[in-house]
Amino acid sequence: MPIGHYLFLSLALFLIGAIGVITRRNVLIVLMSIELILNAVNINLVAFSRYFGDVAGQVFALFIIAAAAAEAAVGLGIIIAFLRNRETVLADEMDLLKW
Amino acid sequence: MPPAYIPLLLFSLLVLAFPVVTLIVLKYIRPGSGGGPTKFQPYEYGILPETSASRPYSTRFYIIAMLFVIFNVETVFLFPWAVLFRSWLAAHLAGFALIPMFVFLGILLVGYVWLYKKGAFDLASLR
Amino acid sequence: MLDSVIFYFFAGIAIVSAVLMITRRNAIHSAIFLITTLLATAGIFLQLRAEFLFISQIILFVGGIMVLFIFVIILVRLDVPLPQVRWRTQKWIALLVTLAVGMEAGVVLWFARKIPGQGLIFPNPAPADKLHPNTEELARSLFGSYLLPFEIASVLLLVAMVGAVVMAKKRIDA
Amino acid sequence: MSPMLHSILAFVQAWWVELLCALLIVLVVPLIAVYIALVERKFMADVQARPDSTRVGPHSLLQQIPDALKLLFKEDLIPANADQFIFWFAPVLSMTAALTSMGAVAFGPWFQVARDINLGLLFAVGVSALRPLGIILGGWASNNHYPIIGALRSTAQLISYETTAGFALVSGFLLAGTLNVRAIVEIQRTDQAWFVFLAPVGFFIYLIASIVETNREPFDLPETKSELVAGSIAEYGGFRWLLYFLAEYANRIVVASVGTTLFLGGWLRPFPNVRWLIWLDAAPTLLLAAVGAYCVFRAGKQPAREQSLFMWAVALACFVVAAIFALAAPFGHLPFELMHNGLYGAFWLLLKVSAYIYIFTWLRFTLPRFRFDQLMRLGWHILIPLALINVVDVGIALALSSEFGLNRWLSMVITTVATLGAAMLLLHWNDKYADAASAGLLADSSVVEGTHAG
Repeated sequence: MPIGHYLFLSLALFLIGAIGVITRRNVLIVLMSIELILNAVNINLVAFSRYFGDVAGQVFALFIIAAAAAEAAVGLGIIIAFLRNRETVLADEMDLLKW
Repeated sequence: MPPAYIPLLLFSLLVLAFPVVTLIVLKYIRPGSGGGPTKFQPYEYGILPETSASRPYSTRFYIIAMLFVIFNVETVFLFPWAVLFRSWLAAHLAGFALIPMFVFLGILLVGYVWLYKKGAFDLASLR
Repeated sequence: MLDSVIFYFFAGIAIVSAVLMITRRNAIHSAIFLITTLLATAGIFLQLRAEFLFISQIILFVGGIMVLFIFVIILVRLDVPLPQVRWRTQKWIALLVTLAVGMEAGVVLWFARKIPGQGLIFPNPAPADKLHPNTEELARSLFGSYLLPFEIASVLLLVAMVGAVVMAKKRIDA
Repeated sequence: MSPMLHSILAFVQAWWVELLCALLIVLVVPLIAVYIALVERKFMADVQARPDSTRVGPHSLLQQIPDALKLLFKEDLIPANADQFIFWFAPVLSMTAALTSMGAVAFGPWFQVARDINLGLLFAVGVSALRPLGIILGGWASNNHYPIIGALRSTAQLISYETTAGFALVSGFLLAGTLNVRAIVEIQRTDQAWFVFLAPVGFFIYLIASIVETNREPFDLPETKSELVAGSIAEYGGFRWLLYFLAEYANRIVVASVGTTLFLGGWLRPFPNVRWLIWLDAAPTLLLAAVGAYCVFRAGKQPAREQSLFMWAVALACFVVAAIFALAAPFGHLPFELMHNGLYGAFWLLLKVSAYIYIFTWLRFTLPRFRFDQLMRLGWHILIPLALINVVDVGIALALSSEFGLNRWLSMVITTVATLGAAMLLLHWNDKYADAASAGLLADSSVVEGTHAG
């Protein structure tokens, strides 16, 4: 099976994630879409690692998962702090840089 | 797919099928039920609930889950280290085996001590 | 043969549940479909012989990050459907732009698949034994060439830990 | 023959042990779970000095069958406000995660679904990580205060101690140097020590974490029947409840098997390298023969004729199985060798797993329940740093014995003493901290309730 199959799958997941980020109002679903995008990137890395026979891609996928964990922790912390002060989770109502 | 995982894949499908099939089959052979709408109210000691269950819960649960995610990443980094440890020792590279992990854990220890002082682990008095 | 069947099985699940994820109105349903996508992706990692990554995807992404998401959804009462009203025009423009970018990347991929020597043609994977004791190989690489990123990852985790606690504990009287 | 059929046949020929094992797990584990529950009831009655049910079958051994049938045919009630899809999905997820993680557990050297996979034990640990999802989704889908509070508490407890268990397992993997189940057990044979003796603190931490992870008393906060009805599964009844129940007992078996494999020598008999203890290899045969002899002895004393016939039948069955065990031993041929190694290994492994689960039950009826904040403090303030220190100390001990030629046992004793000293220090700090915090604690009424408006 040529590597293109994996690349198309990764592209499709990336685009779905991008559409989710752009069109959804609920900030949590936006964050989840970002996780989906990171996941799509991981598929690319692992597929190339398999086809090159080099394990470095998997190491970087592991780092990306760690980064996704950090991102989720901080992002959700921001959402909780925001909710406390503004009582909203809709992206288009988050219109102040500083509150 | 590594070949050793194929039985495992079949096994997980079988395991998934077990509750699903049983639920569906039982739906058709189970005796029917009666009773009015009160029967389907949430069980709260016989008192009808006045509010929806989605009221705000404490954010301390968020702190627990967040710390879990961070520490879990640490665990996952520890597993490959533990697997290679003995082969490093066999090559007499004990310093090389121990020092990177000491640095890794040391950096996180700083965070742990900071959180301890800050009271983040004191999950009972957190607001 | 079997390999491609397994790949298409997992890829189908991943794409369908990803689409469902961004279209659900209830955030918990979205989370469940994201979990399904992540599990299917883990299956694809396994199919690509990245065994350790398969299990870290399950432990970290599904068992860690998604639990955190569901916690927050329940804690901040997002588990009720939200109206999706404003942003009508912006939505269509955004969709159009995204699809254009996607088409572009797809076209590039499609035409590059047959050009030899362009770096995109890998009809067959490398021999399986190159990655064979997967955990050991990954560990050798992680603690060899990528030791510095590994230590920096711990700094990243430290910063995330501190930042998240500061964020969640902050209270401003407005 | 069509090529499709041919390849399927070849596949079955190559993997028949694994497939058979998969089928057996799905069929037998629910039965074992149900009978663990029966043993627990008997044990509880014994501790509380009262008789248990005695009616259905001899010693009410058949009691669980009508109970299970009742649950199967009970009315399937979904509350009106519940989320139908997730209410359906959550117990299935719990059950699937629990049973799938059993695939990596080796019941003896031959009986394992995932034989010689690179991940080995880590597969069982990883798939168990899906457990909190099943609980929290089930609690949320019920749309009721009690299940949601129960689910939040339960998940918080599970995830806190999952990290602890992970660190404790790392200390075992350090000693083994591999994740593969068979290799782990073999190393415990060649090293001439179960890892529980080399990393006692690690095993102790894993034991505590595994009790917490299976929601047993004294850590059964998610259920707390007097406060939260039945925790996250209060709205579940009938077969869905049965699924949660089976998942919980399957989890118990999984954590016990993982602990046994990594720390208690897996399927090795006690002292596998001591020559004069070789008669222990015959223990399963002797044990079965002894049970048979006892049945023959009791058969004459039964009041009714059916009862004595039943005893004769049990004795006969015991003798036949013992004869199979005994006859399998001397032959070196493959089917006999498989049966011999497999059955003997399975015997010792299951004996150890049963002992492990028995400890769970024992603690359940002897210790009072922890409070939620006590549980969290034990995990985050004491066990997690202690587990990390333990990992570092085990690493140092291994390095000491390989680099400086120190005796392995001496270095282990030194580092274990160091770990215990660290534990004392942590406890001391925590006591001081708790004293300082207790004044504020008592003023806060939300502590015990478990919820507080953010």
